[in-house]
Amino acid sequence: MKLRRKKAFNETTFLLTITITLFFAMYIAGMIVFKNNGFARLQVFLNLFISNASLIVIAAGMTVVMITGGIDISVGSFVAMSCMMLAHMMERSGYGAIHSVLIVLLTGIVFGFVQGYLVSYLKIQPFIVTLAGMFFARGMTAIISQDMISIKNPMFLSWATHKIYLPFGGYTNRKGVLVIPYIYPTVIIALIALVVIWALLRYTKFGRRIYAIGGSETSALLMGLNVRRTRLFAYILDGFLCAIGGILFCLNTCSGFVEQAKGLEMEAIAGAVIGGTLLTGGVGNVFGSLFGVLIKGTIETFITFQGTLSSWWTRITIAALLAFFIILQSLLASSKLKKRR
Amino acid sequence: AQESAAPAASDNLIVVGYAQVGAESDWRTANTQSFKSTFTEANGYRLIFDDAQQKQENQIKAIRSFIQQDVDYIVVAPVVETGWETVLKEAKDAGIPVILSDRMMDVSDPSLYTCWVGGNFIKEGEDAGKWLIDYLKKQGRSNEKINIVTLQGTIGASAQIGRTEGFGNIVKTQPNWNMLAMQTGEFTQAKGQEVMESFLKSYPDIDVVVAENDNMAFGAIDAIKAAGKTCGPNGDIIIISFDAVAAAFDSMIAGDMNVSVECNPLHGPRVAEIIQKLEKGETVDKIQYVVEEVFDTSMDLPAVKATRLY
Amino acid sequence: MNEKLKRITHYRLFLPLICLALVLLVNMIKTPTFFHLSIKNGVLYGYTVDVVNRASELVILAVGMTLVVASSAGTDISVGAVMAVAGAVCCYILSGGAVSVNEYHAPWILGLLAALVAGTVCGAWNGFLVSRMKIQPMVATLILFTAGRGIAQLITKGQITYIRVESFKLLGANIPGIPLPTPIFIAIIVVLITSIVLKKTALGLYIEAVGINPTASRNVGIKSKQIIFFTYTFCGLLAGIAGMIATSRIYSADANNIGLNMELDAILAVALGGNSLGGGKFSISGSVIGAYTIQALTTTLYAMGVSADQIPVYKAIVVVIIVTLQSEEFNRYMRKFSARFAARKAEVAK
Amino acid sequence: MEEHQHVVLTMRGICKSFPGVKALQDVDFTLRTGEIHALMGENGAGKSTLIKVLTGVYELDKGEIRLEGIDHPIVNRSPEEAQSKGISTVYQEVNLCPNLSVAENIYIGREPKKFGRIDWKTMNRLGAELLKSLDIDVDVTVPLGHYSIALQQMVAIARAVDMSAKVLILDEPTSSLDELEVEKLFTLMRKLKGQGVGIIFVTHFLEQVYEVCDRITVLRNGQLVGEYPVAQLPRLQLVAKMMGKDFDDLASIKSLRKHTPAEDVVISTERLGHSGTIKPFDLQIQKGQVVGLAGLLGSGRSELARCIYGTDRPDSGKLHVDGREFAASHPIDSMHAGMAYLPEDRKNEGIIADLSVRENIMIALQAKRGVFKLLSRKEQEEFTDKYIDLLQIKTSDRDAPVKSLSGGNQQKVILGRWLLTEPDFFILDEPTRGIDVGTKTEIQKLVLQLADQGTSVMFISSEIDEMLRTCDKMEVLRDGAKVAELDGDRMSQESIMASIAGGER
Ligand SMILES: Nc1ncnc2c1ncn2[C@@H]1O[C@H](COP(=O)(O)OP(=O)(O)OP(=O)(O)O)[C@@H](O)[C@H]1O
Ligand SMILES: Nc1ncnc2c1ncn2[C@@H]1O[C@H](COP(=O)(O)OP(=O)(O)OP(=O)(O)O)[C@@H](O)[C@H]1O
Ligand SMILES: [Mg+2]
Ligand SMILES: [Mg+2]
Repeated sequence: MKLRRKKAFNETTFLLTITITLFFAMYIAGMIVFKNNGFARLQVFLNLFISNASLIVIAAGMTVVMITGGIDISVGSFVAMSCMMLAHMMERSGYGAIHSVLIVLLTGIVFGFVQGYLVSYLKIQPFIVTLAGMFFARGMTAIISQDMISIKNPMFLSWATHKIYLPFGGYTNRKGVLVIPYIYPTVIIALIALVVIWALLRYTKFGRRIYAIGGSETSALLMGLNVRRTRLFAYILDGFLCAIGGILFCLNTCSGFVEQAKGLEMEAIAGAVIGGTLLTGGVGNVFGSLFGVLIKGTIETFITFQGTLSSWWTRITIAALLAFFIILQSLLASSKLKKRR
Repeated sequence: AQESAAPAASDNLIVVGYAQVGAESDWRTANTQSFKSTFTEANGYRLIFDDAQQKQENQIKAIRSFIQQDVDYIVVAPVVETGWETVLKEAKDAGIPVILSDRMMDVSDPSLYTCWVGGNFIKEGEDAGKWLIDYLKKQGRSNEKINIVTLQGTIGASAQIGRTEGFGNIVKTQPNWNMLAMQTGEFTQAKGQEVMESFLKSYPDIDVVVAENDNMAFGAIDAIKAAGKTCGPNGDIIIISFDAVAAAFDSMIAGDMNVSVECNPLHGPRVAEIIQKLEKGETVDKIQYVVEEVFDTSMDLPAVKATRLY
Repeated sequence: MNEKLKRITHYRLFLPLICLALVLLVNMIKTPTFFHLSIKNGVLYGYTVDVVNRASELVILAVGMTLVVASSAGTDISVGAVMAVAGAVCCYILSGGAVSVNEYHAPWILGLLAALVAGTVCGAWNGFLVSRMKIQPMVATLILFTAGRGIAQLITKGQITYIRVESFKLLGANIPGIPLPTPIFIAIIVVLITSIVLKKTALGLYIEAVGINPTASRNVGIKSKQIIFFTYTFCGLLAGIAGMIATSRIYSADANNIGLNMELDAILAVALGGNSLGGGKFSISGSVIGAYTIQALTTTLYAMGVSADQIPVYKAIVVVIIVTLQSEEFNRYMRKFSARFAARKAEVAK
Repeated sequence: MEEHQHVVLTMRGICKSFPGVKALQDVDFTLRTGEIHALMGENGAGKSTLIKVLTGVYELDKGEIRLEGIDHPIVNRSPEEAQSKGISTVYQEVNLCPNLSVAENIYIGREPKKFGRIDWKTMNRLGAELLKSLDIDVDVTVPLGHYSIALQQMVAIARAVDMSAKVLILDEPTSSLDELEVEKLFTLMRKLKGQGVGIIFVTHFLEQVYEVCDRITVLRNGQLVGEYPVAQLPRLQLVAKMMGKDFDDLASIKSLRKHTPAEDVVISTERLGHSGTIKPFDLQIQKGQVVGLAGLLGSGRSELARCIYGTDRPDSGKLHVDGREFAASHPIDSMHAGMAYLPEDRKNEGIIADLSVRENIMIALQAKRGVFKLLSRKEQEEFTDKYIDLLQIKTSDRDAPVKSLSGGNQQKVILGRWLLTEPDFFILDEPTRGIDVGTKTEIQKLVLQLADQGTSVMFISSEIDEMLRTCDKMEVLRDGAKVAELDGDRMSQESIMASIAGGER
């Protein structure tokens, strides 16, 4: 039969294109507006990655669970718990850096397993499970220690402060010091994790099942996919990524305390959504989330470069830019969809 | 690196990047205001202000951004004491001196920052304790058993740690003082009230409430009144508080609060002084306390309040 | 007898009620004074009064949140921030912009109305984004979640604005001569009015229909977008009311702390009440019970002297236990398990 | 032939009950290799339930299932397990993932791999080839949700067929297909049969049963009526067995019509169009007239209906209702103008799954009355009972959630919903899809009754017979444009087919 088909295009790719285009538009706008303040320097761009390395990994994990139609709001607290564990183990309990890191990774897997079990096998709503997870991890952080612990473990610090210099883009600042662009190992780890997750989602059965159950859980079940196990693994993967994220976060801040990483979950969710992931599941891409995070980072960089905003204006401006972006994205998407109809 | 400081930018202003915690309290707002009114173009400065919304990550980002913006000095009021190694090293590598305000930083290498300006929380706590000794002596209750409860600040905050420790130092010297309970009221009035309500039900005879900031004290006062008790100089319960913001003076004048130990937020001028010295190439003291007083109801409070800026 | 028991256990609110009872039972054992009531200054006084009193804002928010969840299968995470905005607007009007006043600069009712309008406007903005712009609820409300406290601070210029007038405290404390705190009554009134409206009109049905299947609802003539818009606006209004209570309790606008983290508790209350966060069928009474359960838990932990920043751990454990007990899947496992157990026992008996 | 057929699947004493309903009681079923076995029964007889018990979607309460080559009774705990044992299924409602590409939907769970990773190229190529062999030419890389239900149904079939199982189950696969596609499906089924696959086939089209099936098992009210070779069970008897009573033949329906339509035009369109789907269209419907829309899949029949009703907004032309120009901004406007619309996509646009039967029935009338005039509980129950009775809706309770009803009964609920609003103009898009013969006749009668009472009806169906029986006038569509308007004697199977096929007329 001859079939008339609605114009071939794919929401995911489309939203991703919007996001990437808007990101570059925004960044270039920043270079023009703040051209006298050094916004165009390579290091400013690299700082986006340095400061957001952990968020990139966490947003990737968030993307995975969001594709299944779930959500994980425990990530911020979990990061705090990871940092506290690292700090406490290395500074108070005499563990080595490597052991501590491995234990945190394991904890991430266990944490993901428990949350995943509750979500997939007991069918409790993800929001509630991870809300409990959020409370639990934050409270546990306080139970481990109510102090602020600085990490002074030499090995850990050497990881944290090991600059990897780039061979180009250096400049001399006003103090006459030659500043050479650099990144930290955290950035490389984050990017590797991102690529691995991307490949996992695209090229493995597990990855495709995640999309399938997000698209329609009943259908996936009736098509003979093991929905529960897939979802469980998605949360385990998320837990593992959160642990990596926690470690990267700790490499950036080198300390543990109760209030750490508050609200990180919202940043991760915002990053994923701006990157074109649907909270309803089935649609999403980790690279989208990467750009979502970078967009948020760029907005924040604008604010620091602006440099005169008071606290309230900072919040309002961030929200306004966020609103602008979300609404623009929604308008573009819906006008495109209309054309399709 | 300070000698090599290049002459200021074309407009000859000294560029200062200030990474503030947020605007979580009146104290903080007064502190910000102090910086904004000191580092004006008229005074020869350009201030780049960044508000971290109470998040350390944001402050780290801000410091990195200051480095890229080629500021002459970085001033940080750290959200927390820990975790600054990496980014301070970046500032040092770029040759930019860092001045700390309000809270300390816990770093392995003290040369990472130039100096620190702030109040002495432990001393504040001790001052409060000493005030109580005097006050009880005046009332002739020195040998009575005194039951105390403490509304702590947000656990882990420097102010909470310092004030708890300072007051604790005095408690240890007074065998007749009995610390019934300590619970955090998270520096807010509402939580202070809620926790105080709970204290009042569990402990029928409380003599002294130590609230680690004024807001929690206000909440505690409300809870006490609601429970049918009285507080203040003429009441059943003695209220000791910290910060001495304007509202605390109102409360003392109204006879609800006994004492408030000042925590001076006006760090701006002090930091400006330091920067001037550094510009001239002089060395500065590593630790610089700001002056702090104790205000209680025995003073002419309306007159004192009129002279205060916050 | 057995039939009757079954009927009771199948009653929708059975589990939420059991949970509340359990929390209270723990109290009875752990803190014997928990149920003591006494009269002080003509006012009822005791832990239980505190629970009911302190839960008022949460109850009010939970009502609005229930409707939002039911109609849009999404949550409004901005309610806490909206409370702060409402409080700030009110205090700004009443103080005329000063930091602390001892008398009103404008009639009290004007401040109240302004606060409610502010809440409603915020809700309408969320509703607009969700219903018209088709933005996912959590993301749409993320905007006000981020901006709300900023707006509130902008209004109060970053300072805590005090209204030191006795009558201002009435909304959050006791009206002289009435033995219970005012918030309790406000919460009851909100719950009653909402339930009556939902019962006496088709609104409840519409909300459920839209939450379950917006396309089909549209086809049968329900204006899905309007309904969703309405629930968000109403949720905003209720957040405004809750904000007024919270403000009145501390007779000041504290932009940073009013309603802090309340959104999470409100969502939790909805879920503990046995409502699905996936939209559709809902029960207001369930959410209300959920809200009281959460507050009872918090007060209990305070009474037991648990440190505030460790409280979340216990809260998490209790929440997980409660939702697990409520989960159908879990009950299925249990039934299967007990059937197998019975079978084995029968075998052994043979 | 019978001799070298052996049994591939037996089900013995199968019981399954849901709260309030005994969906299956002691049902036996036997499937042999290389046979097409029809599973017949009225709506709610338990056909889908039997299948779902077999494939592990539902847990069975009692009974025994045996599969060839396994020497102990099997229990499938999940569709995954059933699939791994060689049972592949197309379920009643299209059950695929709309967000995945067409090719993925076919291959998910068994993707072709290369170097341990999914080989997209091969998958897309295989998918395209497979669909090509069914004569379907689509872009397999596009998300499935972009295609019509019919196409989705074909993809689901392709998926099940391609898994080349021992047992293939097709639960009403033909309900949304047109005749050409049904033919293609049958060719395919015969081929598989030749390869020795046992096929279970559920349908409400009796002709189809007699065309392809070898054996029939009849269920009634969850109980087994019997198993018969097709040759020994003539049509009328089959229907009698399904319904448990004798059945008056379909052919006589048209004679029920008493009145001819009045002259006054109720609905007329003037070059009504919607870019991309329907070209400017002129149509007139008189009071009490039944107008049929004929055409192939995707010819734009549903689109036209949607434009008239106002779920989609036409972007050119005019619509007149009772002579006055009318533009609906929301379906509620159309409802106030006296329209009613039964959509073709029951699952997504019709039922409100979690609401009860009662609420689903009363909701349209309620919406018409407005939010403040709530129907009293008593009225609601009266109305509900009336339509449960009138349409013989099988439900345990008027307050049972509508999602617990069988597919056909859900359709009746929606029908009842609209009848309750007493419309002047009723748009029925595939109203008989998934409905058993008995009820089908009832619905056809109902349509004629409505017309007699002065209601105008727009009737869309893939079954030309059915339309011939009920319609006064037929509009034939092709590619969104009207190619013929037939009435009276010019209306016949041949003339319609000819118009659809595109002969010059
Ligand atoms: N999940 C369920 N919960 C409760 N009752 C159910 C459920 N599924 C089916 N039923 C009931 O079981 C009976 C048999 O339904 P089933 O879907 O098997 O019918 P069917 O023969 O496939 O009908 P149709 O031809 O309409 O598809 C019906 O009365 C239906 O209401
Ligand atoms: N095979 C197809 N491929 C892509 N899009 C299609 C296909 N068939 C229909 N559509 C689209 O689906 C929508 C519905 O078509 P429509 O339902 O009006 O046709 P129809 O004649 O009613 O067919 P059906 O018998 O499937 O109901 C239209 O937007 C049409 O463009
Ligand atoms: Mg069926
Ligand atoms: Mg159609």
